[in-house]
Amino acid sequence: MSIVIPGDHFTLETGTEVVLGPNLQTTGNIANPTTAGYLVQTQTGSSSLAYVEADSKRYMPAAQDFVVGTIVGSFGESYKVSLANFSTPAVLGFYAFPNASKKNRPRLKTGDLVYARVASVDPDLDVELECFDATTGKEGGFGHLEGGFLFEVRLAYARYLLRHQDAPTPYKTPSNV
Amino acid sequence: MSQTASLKLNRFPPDVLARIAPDMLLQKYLQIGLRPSLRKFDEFRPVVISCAGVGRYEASEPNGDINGVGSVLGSSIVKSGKTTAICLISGAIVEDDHELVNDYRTKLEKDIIDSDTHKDNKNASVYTEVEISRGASGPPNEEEIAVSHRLYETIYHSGLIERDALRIRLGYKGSEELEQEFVPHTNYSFVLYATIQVFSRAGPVYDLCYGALISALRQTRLPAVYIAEKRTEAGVRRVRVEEYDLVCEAEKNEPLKLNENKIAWSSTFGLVELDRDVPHDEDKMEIDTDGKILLAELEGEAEENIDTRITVSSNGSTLSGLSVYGAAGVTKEELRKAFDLANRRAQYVLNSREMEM
Amino acid sequence: MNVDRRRNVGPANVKPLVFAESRPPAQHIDPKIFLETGLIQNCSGSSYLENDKTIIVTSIYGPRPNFARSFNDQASLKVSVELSKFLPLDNLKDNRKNITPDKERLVASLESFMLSNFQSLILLQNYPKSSIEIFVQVVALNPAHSLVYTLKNIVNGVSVALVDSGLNIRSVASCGYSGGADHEMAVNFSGEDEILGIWSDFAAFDESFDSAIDTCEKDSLQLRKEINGYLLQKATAKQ
Amino acid sequence: MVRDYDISNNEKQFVLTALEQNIRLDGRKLLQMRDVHISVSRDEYGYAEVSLGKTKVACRVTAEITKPYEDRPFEGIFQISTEISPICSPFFESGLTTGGKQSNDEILISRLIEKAVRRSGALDLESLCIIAGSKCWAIRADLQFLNYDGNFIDISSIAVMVALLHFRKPDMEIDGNNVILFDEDQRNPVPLSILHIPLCFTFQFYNPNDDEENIKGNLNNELVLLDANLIEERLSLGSMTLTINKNKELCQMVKCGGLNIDASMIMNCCQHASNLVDDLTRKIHDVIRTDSELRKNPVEKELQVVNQRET
Amino acid sequence: MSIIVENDPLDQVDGSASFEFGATKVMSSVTGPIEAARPRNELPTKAYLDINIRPSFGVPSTRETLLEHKLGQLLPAVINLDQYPRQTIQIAVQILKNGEPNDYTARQLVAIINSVFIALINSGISLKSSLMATCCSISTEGEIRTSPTSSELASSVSHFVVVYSIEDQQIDNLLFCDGLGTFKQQQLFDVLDRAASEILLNFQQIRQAIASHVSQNYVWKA
Repeated sequence: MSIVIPGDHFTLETGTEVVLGPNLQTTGNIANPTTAGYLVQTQTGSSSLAYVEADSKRYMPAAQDFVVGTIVGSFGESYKVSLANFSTPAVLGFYAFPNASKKNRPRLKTGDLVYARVASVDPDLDVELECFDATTGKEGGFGHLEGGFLFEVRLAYARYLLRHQDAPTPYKTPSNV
Repeated sequence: MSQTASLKLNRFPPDVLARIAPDMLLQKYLQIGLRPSLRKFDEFRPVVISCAGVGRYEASEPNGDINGVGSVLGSSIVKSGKTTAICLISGAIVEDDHELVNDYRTKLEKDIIDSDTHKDNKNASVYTEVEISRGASGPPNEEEIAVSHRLYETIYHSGLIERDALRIRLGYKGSEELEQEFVPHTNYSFVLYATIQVFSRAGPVYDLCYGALISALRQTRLPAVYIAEKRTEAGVRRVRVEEYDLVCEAEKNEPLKLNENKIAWSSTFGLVELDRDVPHDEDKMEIDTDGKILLAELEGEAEENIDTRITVSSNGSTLSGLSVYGAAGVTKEELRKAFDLANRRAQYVLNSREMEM
Repeated sequence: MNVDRRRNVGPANVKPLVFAESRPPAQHIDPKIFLETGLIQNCSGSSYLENDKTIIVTSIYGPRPNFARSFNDQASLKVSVELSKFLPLDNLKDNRKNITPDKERLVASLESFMLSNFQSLILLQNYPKSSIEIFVQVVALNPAHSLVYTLKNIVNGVSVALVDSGLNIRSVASCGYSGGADHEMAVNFSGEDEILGIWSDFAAFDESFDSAIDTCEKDSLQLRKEINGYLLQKATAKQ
Repeated sequence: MVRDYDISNNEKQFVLTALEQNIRLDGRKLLQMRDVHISVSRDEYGYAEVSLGKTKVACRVTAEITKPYEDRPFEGIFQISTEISPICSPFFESGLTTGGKQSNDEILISRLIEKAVRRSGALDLESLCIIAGSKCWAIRADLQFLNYDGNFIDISSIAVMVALLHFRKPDMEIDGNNVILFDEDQRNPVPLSILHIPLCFTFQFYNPNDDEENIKGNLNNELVLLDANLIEERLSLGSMTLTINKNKELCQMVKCGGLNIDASMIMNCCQHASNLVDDLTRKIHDVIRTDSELRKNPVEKELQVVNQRET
Repeated sequence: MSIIVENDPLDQVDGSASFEFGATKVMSSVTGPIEAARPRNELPTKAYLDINIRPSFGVPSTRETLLEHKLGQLLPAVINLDQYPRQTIQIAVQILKNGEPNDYTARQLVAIINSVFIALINSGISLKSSLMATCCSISTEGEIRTSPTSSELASSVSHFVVVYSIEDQQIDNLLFCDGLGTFKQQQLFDVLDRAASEILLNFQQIRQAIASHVSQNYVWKA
């Protein structure tokens, strides 16, 4: 794998389906990395995948990511959840919990930790979180986290840990101790 | 219930389109070889330089008596298109301290080394404050500060004003030479200040302010200064403080010496790529230019949206104070074109009758 | 130590220029005024008034939306007076208080006088939820002009700018001046023989006070003629 | 709007529970200070970088000749600037974007450092006088806060003192009303006259149980720790700063509100600080001594200059 | 010129770097995209750049404001600001060593631009291309010097800060040029050529610094 920086153009094969991953920008069939990192290109059948594996500190929400956030307040019928210090908070609706209804709403306080899934991301809107498994509608392990400690790690390491279940450190990050 | 929805083609007047889609409007004009400001691509706004005539040593009417009042030393009014800048220059006196701090060596060696110690600050500049009237009061905003400091920086490095030109040669009252024994130990220099007020702001403010400042400096006259008296005061706790009262002559003055070949005029250009994809009327004249179009003096919402700019000062042949920036990138060819226009513009403005005043 | 970070003020230990006065400032004041309107594009109305080496530029912004307050049934009026740097301010003394106030207090008292004058002249109720701002810039000042005389110039400048702005006003104001050896007065008249404001340093309301008012009125009538003449000429030129 | 770190209840509880057991996140004991690392510039005078764990501060001292204050004709001028740039954390907003308004933390740090160093007379101001009433040295110490991990106060006092000790001003001679300054090549620059080295020690107070217990006075099991890191500082219920020098003289003691604490605890804190101040002072002196030894021997320098001139 | 780059020395910001060449040293940090501190900084279609530059000594003045302004003119050419609507990208710069006379800012501006670029890379913010800045001066004899020293600057007739974008290891576009003092048209073109080859040469060092930092972040890949 080679290390690329912005400006290192490479040509995408035409005629085949190419799935573009993070940190790439294209004009026509020319792709340009938007940050420095490892260029990953893999071929699976007729389609190929290209992305730049880059490390950074600030978490940028992406749909279907599993995240741990801190409740920083509530607004209308939803909580505001901080995913990274000083970032725009994400929104977690009161009804985005399993079996939630007008009468049975979750009781979370400011400062509580929640484990959630990123439901939708649009740069022009607030990020939305959900605390249930999208396929089953059940709890799926999401919700309020009690006890333990929150460790901040660099994003590349977090991804590494998520992909390698046998990693020599606690399983999930941010994780419970 | 049958209703048909129809999409109506929306038409916006140019000023509305300029606000909601400035790039679109600009492209529509460029396609037919015009600019939103209706000037030719390389055409500048007309500029009128006049004497404000409010300086102490200036006369308010041609051939009239000098005003003889106030502390303004030079002034100018420059009008470019609809925008006006009024520049006033004043001054103060400062005790030269560079002798003191940079004169590292012992007295014996002073003469040998003097030649190379003062090289670094042979230039002087004008402490400038630009104020753009915009219907709000308060401290200067970022743009005003940037323009002000840019003027200071450009004048300083251009070498227009030498430090020596501001040095005060002290005399006695009524212009007699000062006798050697009364010459104070310290040297004095003038410090120049300028304030520039911009009204009806449109187009490049920097160019206008530069023009106003240069024009005012050309009108600036420095007073003759004499020592009125030497005071030795007993200050706090009986510390003796030696003070000189320096007085400026009411009428006697001499013009501020400028390096004539450094007098320049500043021009700003925008660089924009012609977008062939923007729909336009087929039958209209098509301009043939590949690459980017150079527009002189951007004005108005649609044009000022262009973010690739070239600003350069020229005395007609030599350049100074260059600023180039923009995402589009600038080629040498484009620079050459801009420089040629800036040179011609400077020759025209600097030699015009108004500039002579 | 507080330093102004937004201005390039130069070295700190400077001495101001002190000029030897070879001749007393001219006592004769030339009453001729030069008027021009509409010089400033990006505002509702503007005027340029030049009188005997004093230059006053007025610009009026508004009515524009007022977000500062939740609701007001009439426009809020704000007057800002700015004295340019380097102006000879020695003669701008407030004789009513027998002190030479600093620049800020001087400006504040000018602003409050103008505010009370024009508040009753502009039909503010026609512009609810809005704000109207008047900016007066004294660009150049004849050192022979006193505070009261400058005030007169400022008021007339604002008055012309108001007409240029097209804002609803009851009438065109014009301000007259009367200056004696020891007393000065400026009176602002609306068109209907009504006094909008008086600035005077008279201690008692005696005959001299009355005669000063009369002088002001005459002066104001003369000025009104000039202002109206200019405005008419401007209006016909437009057609 | 004030931005702050979002610290979860879980983290808060974890830290406090650990503190109760005399354990801190970084493995220190409650009253243990992080390692102080000091480095000074080799090629210029008056520049020091100090780190305390991850907290990092630099200080630059500069001098110029100016006119003394009217009411203090025999004294020079000494200023310390403590503006915090967002470079050390987005938690601190820059002065200009907030319209010149400083944050509370910034004001607190600047006041404490001002009192600790300037008012305690660490720098001999009278030695900065050149010609009474007309010329004196103005010494300026600019603190540059580079990384925030708690305890800016203590590290600032160290940085300012090291930079002052490291600084040399040009040597000079007075000839009537003229001042002649000597270049570094000509005469060795001279150090400032430092009268003592005041150092700050900041203690943070916590109550893992209930605040009310403290006020009622039944139970006083509040915890005290020294040299807090970021999360400890954000969770603190009150703090106290002691400024003390090698002679065990207390120069300043500040406790602005916060948790009520037992009076006897103050004595314990003083005792603890006075035990630490010796080591820290020695460390500072060591750094300065090593630096001056590393610099060229003055005689050698003189000869070099002479040689250069002859060739 | 010999360049010393320190990658990500700071802990609390999203990306940081120090850049040192000759007697000039600058430390820069980038944080973002973060929530706008006040509503007026929220731009509906792109990120707001909050730039803050602090001098090596003394309080920030109009000199630093102009430097901030210049940086603000350059950066939109490389940052994909439209990917972060309503957000703020905070850039804080601390000049550590001026390395030039007080009336000059050329060397500092070069170090600022280069360190901010590396800090931007470290922060992961989306960039359009790579870039590098360098400075040149023209002496009284008309000689061009690249990366002039303090005394060379002081005795020069004119000096320039030049920024080129770099694509595919080649010099691409002239993104920024700031020239002070007097010069002829041809002299400027010579300066641009010299600057371009200087940048091409020195960018290798920056590239290497970035690459070694990337591999450091992925130690487990080795």
